[in-house]
Amino acid sequence: MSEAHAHDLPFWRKYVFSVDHKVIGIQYTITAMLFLFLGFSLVSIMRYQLAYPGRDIPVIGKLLGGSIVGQTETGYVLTGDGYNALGAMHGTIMIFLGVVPLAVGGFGNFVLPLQLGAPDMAFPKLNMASYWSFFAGGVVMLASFFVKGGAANSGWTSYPPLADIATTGQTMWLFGMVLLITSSLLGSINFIVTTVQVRAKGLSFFRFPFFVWAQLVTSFLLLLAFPPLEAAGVLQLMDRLADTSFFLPSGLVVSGEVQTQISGGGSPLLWQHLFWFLAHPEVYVLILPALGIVGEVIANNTRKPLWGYKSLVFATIFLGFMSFIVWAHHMFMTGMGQTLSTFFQATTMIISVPSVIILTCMIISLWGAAIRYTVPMLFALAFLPMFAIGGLTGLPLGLTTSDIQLHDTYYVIGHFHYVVAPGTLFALFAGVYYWFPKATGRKMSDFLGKLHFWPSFIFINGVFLPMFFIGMAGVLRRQFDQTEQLHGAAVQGLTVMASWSAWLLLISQLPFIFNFFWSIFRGQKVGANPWEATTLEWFAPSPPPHGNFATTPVVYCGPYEYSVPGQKSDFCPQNVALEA
Amino acid sequence: MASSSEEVRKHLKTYYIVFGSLAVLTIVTVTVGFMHLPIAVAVAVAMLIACLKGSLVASFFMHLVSERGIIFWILALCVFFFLMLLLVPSLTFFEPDYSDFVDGVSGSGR
Amino acid sequence: MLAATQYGNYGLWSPPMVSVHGDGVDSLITTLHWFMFLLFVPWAIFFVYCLVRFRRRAGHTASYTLPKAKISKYGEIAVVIFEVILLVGFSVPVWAEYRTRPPVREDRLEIRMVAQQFQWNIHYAGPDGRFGRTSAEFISDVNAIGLDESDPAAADDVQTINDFHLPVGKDIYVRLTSMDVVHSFSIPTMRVKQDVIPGMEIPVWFKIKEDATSENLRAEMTRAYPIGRVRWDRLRHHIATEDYKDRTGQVLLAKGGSLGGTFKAGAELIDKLRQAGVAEISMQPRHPLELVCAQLCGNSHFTMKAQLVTHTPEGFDEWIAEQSKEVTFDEDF
Amino acid sequence: MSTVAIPHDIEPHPMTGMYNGKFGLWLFLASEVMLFGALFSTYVLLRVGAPAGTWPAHGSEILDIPKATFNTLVLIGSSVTMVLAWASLKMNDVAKGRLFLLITFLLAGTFLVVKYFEYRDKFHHHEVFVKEPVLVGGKEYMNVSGHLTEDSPALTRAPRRWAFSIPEYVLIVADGKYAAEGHGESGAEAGADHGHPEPIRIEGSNIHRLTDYGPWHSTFLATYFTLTGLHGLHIVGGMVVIFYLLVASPSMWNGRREKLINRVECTGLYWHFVDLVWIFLFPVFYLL
Repeated sequence: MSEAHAHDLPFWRKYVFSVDHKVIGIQYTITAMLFLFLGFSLVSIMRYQLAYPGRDIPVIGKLLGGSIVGQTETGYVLTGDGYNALGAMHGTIMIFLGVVPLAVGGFGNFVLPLQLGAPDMAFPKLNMASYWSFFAGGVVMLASFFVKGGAANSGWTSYPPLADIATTGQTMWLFGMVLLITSSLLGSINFIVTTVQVRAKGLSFFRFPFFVWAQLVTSFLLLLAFPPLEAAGVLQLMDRLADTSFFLPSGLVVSGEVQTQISGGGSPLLWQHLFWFLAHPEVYVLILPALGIVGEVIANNTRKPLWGYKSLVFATIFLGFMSFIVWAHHMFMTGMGQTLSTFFQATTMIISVPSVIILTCMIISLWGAAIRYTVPMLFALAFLPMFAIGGLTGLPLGLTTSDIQLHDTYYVIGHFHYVVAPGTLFALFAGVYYWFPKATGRKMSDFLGKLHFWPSFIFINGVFLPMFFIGMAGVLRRQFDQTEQLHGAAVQGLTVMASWSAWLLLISQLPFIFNFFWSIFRGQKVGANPWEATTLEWFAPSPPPHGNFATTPVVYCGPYEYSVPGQKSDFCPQNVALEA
Repeated sequence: MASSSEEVRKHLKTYYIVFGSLAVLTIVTVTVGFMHLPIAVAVAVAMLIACLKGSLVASFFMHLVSERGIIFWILALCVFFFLMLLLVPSLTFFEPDYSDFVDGVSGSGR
Repeated sequence: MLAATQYGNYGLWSPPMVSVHGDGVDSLITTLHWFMFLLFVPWAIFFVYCLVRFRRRAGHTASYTLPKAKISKYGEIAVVIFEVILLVGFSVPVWAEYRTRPPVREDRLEIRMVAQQFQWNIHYAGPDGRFGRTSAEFISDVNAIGLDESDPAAADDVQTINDFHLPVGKDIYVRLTSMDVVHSFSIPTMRVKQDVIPGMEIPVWFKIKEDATSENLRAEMTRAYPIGRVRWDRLRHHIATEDYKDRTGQVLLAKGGSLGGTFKAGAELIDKLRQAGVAEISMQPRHPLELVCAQLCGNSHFTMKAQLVTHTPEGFDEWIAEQSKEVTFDEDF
Repeated sequence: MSTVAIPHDIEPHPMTGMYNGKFGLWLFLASEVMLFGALFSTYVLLRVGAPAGTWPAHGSEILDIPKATFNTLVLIGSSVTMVLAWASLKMNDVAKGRLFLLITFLLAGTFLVVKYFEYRDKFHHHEVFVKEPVLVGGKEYMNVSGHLTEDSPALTRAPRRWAFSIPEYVLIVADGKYAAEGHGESGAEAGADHGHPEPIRIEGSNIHRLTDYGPWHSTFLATYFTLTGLHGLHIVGGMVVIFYLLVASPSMWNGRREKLINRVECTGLYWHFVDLVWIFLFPVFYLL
């Protein structure tokens, strides 16, 4: 109720089991960033095997040991299962424990109620439960590395029957996923109710900042797409723990043994449908909040309204809806007939249209601007071409005919990494730099920010650009050693280049890590609105107290009233009526 | 939404009627179930009765009749996605006709 | 001798292409990439132009309103039209050919392919064109597909492991099944990919271009590699086309020999060749075509490949006849 | 409790006509629709794609319809008592409201007890799949289902598997239920002329597979156990909440009454949904 009351809380209630959306948002942000770093570290080890197959992993090889790294005559080398486990867990950690918790759990929790002028989330306790469910899911996933047989190693897609017969790590993966899904459901219910019911007076739907729209659509995706995966997870758990045969057909022969003790009669394709029913919307769960952040940062730093705000909103809603009916384009190679393949090719082409509209609106917003090259703006601007490359390279994968050659090759890896790594991750960095002053009252160092941006920008392209060529050459993903195959050996040089870029990219994150912690304590102190922004979050004190706003804000105008002619400053806050 | 206690009192009778209808429909569906109708008819009748019962529960017990549109739209979205989830996999399962082999011998046919 | 570029070589862009329908796949991929290039480059130029022209500087302010930009609408419509063309004009017809119009029974060579962790079991019907019965109860180390020897149709059947022989210029129809997990039948050089799903039998069909026999391809892919750029990783599946000797006349790398089985052995050999003053070595792939698995199927997934040998139709018949004369279960593999 | 006053925590929002909790609960139910929807899809796809003879033609071949019909009525009854509990509270009658909540709780308990007996029966019912046909009532079958007599050797489950390790022999009293196609005989007919109380001896060497009617028996039972089990967990969850309301209602009644009424209403919404799921589960598994 009162501020004083909140300050009376013991430490563990205030910062650990907190119900304050800002604390939860920061908890999410920090946990998710740790997971992102872990996910990146995992892939750095994989990249050594890819670049120098079968050779001794220097320095850390000996430390890893266990089920991931085995000792051979050439030294400490990744095992096949270890490689697959790293691959599966890299995907899982990056998506479910890194990007989504950061984009939705972190930024959504911290920024959304502030932008809505709300004192907190609609259900603060559910919000806390959501974070701790996520945390528990993360712990289960991490613990799976230490069980017999190592972590899940059937790919992040966990296709049965392989996943049905995999080691214990897969069971833990499934339990972890159930926890993460629960967390997402709690979070998304909270976001939707907060957005619709707890917004400030005067903040009608078309006065929402674009970020709010992005989070709202994302929440609906999480709410409706995750349950089928939960169902699939339960079914796979039953297969693994109760010997059912949901995904196992009759007459399986595993390692030369006829499986007579299972009933059979299931279908491996069933899993793929249930899985991709989630996993395609999940792509938009990864990208929409990023678009939201980029929209905010661009509007703020171009000092003009976003061009085509309504088109942006409708395109986002349409994108969200369409994302539910394109999923089978991940399954073109399962032997699909003409009708279905045409349907899914068509929906896939249709879904590219709103993406094009969004990108067009963003780039036309630059026209007539007065661009401030702040660090968040650099990341947001870099996002645009990277996202464009990611989007364009989706085209050949969305058409069955070209997909025949490119399906499951590095081209796919390049494509979706361009969307989520230089795409979403750059947007998330923009968000961290942009809202850091709101969370701490201090700005992150500009110099270190630029030192972070430029090498990251160069090396991230160094990692993923070669992948299009590697994929074009036909090299398949999830290959422990691509030189085992003739076409893989031919482009091994590019793989080496990608690996070195990845390691340099890892080093390029050091300025950020230093900057982040240094700026919490030593960063330049700034006021409530250092970016001269218009949206409501900037009119709460920095950092905002429990309950956020000193007086409940009332909204008078749209979200991006920058450089309005005839006004005395170049920005008109939402909670201040425009001068006549 | 019924708010005052008088309005609620008027609803009490509805609740008992709905309860009675649900019980009767349950008996009907069981009886029909034992008549061994052709499978298509049996499915149609059973699903029809189930939908009827379901809408009674949703409309009156869950007061959906007196809610605003927003819930309908969200539920309609769910129903649409559910139908997609039902229809699309069945098409991938059954559309391709591969009965074109030289001889019907196969190690593990479906 | 064939023209050097007829089927292409392994390198930076698409791998060699030897199937008939593959031309359609490749032309779509090429067209798409031109389309992407044409979209991206003007977009990028506009982007960079904006970044420079509309930077914040003294005397420049942002404009609140913007004249209605029709260009975006035109751009979007153009994208849509182009996508429709790609879909209807390129993708759907090729896919129809690839997926829904199997070659007629009489003219095609039918082959059964039974995938298992981590090998391809290939079952040929033999000269009589009829497959013998298979059943799980007969599965053994030497009979991976479980062929019933008592079935008369099985008498001339041929089964091989990871040794895939095909005739050129003939419709090939492969019936795919899997014994354990999901695999994927992928021949990158033929633009063929099809998941192999346990519990289902899925066919895939294609035709190899005339002349694309292993022999011709091997000749076409022969290259001279300057010794300084020879890496074992790159050329581990290649063989030398002539003898390379050191100064004493001892053969370091014999014709038909490879650089060795491991990175270490390869590096040593390359070193010796360099010291012996060999300037370049002429090499060709041992098996120019491969069948690989494109769906993660376990810890040795990457080793699941079959050498693909293409014969002239006559050569193929000879090969089949010879194989079926031997004991039914080929002990070589 | 450190709480900030959240708008529309109790009074409805003018746009949606709902307070936060109710809106949130409806959203939760929407996700539940997708969860059970996916599982229903699974049922339909597995059933339509089932290899011949692996799916019972009619649920009654395996499942116990009288028990389930009774349970359906119990659950419908609990739904009406739930809505009456809310109505009583609305009419300021807290004693009656609590009474109805208590009845709802007890009915839910009844449902679970009946369900327990249904499940238990399945685990005491076996099926033997044989390599060479066996004679049952003069006809040859490739599988025999029924109850093992006490003279049969004790069964053990192989390590980490739910399947039984195959014993020396089994003595089974065939009940004809769900005998899938044998040599020229359809299972449904076999069910009609059961009544062979003589136990049949089947040697271990002839046994291909021996199983009870647990989830591992067939995809039909797998879907049955998964869906009814998940539904049962929802019942348990509902019971926990109702129990909490029963215990806490007097103090909440003395505090903010709307809060209690809202909570009962939300619990009711959830409870009716659980009822609604059962309304579909019942015909799908038992009657088709």
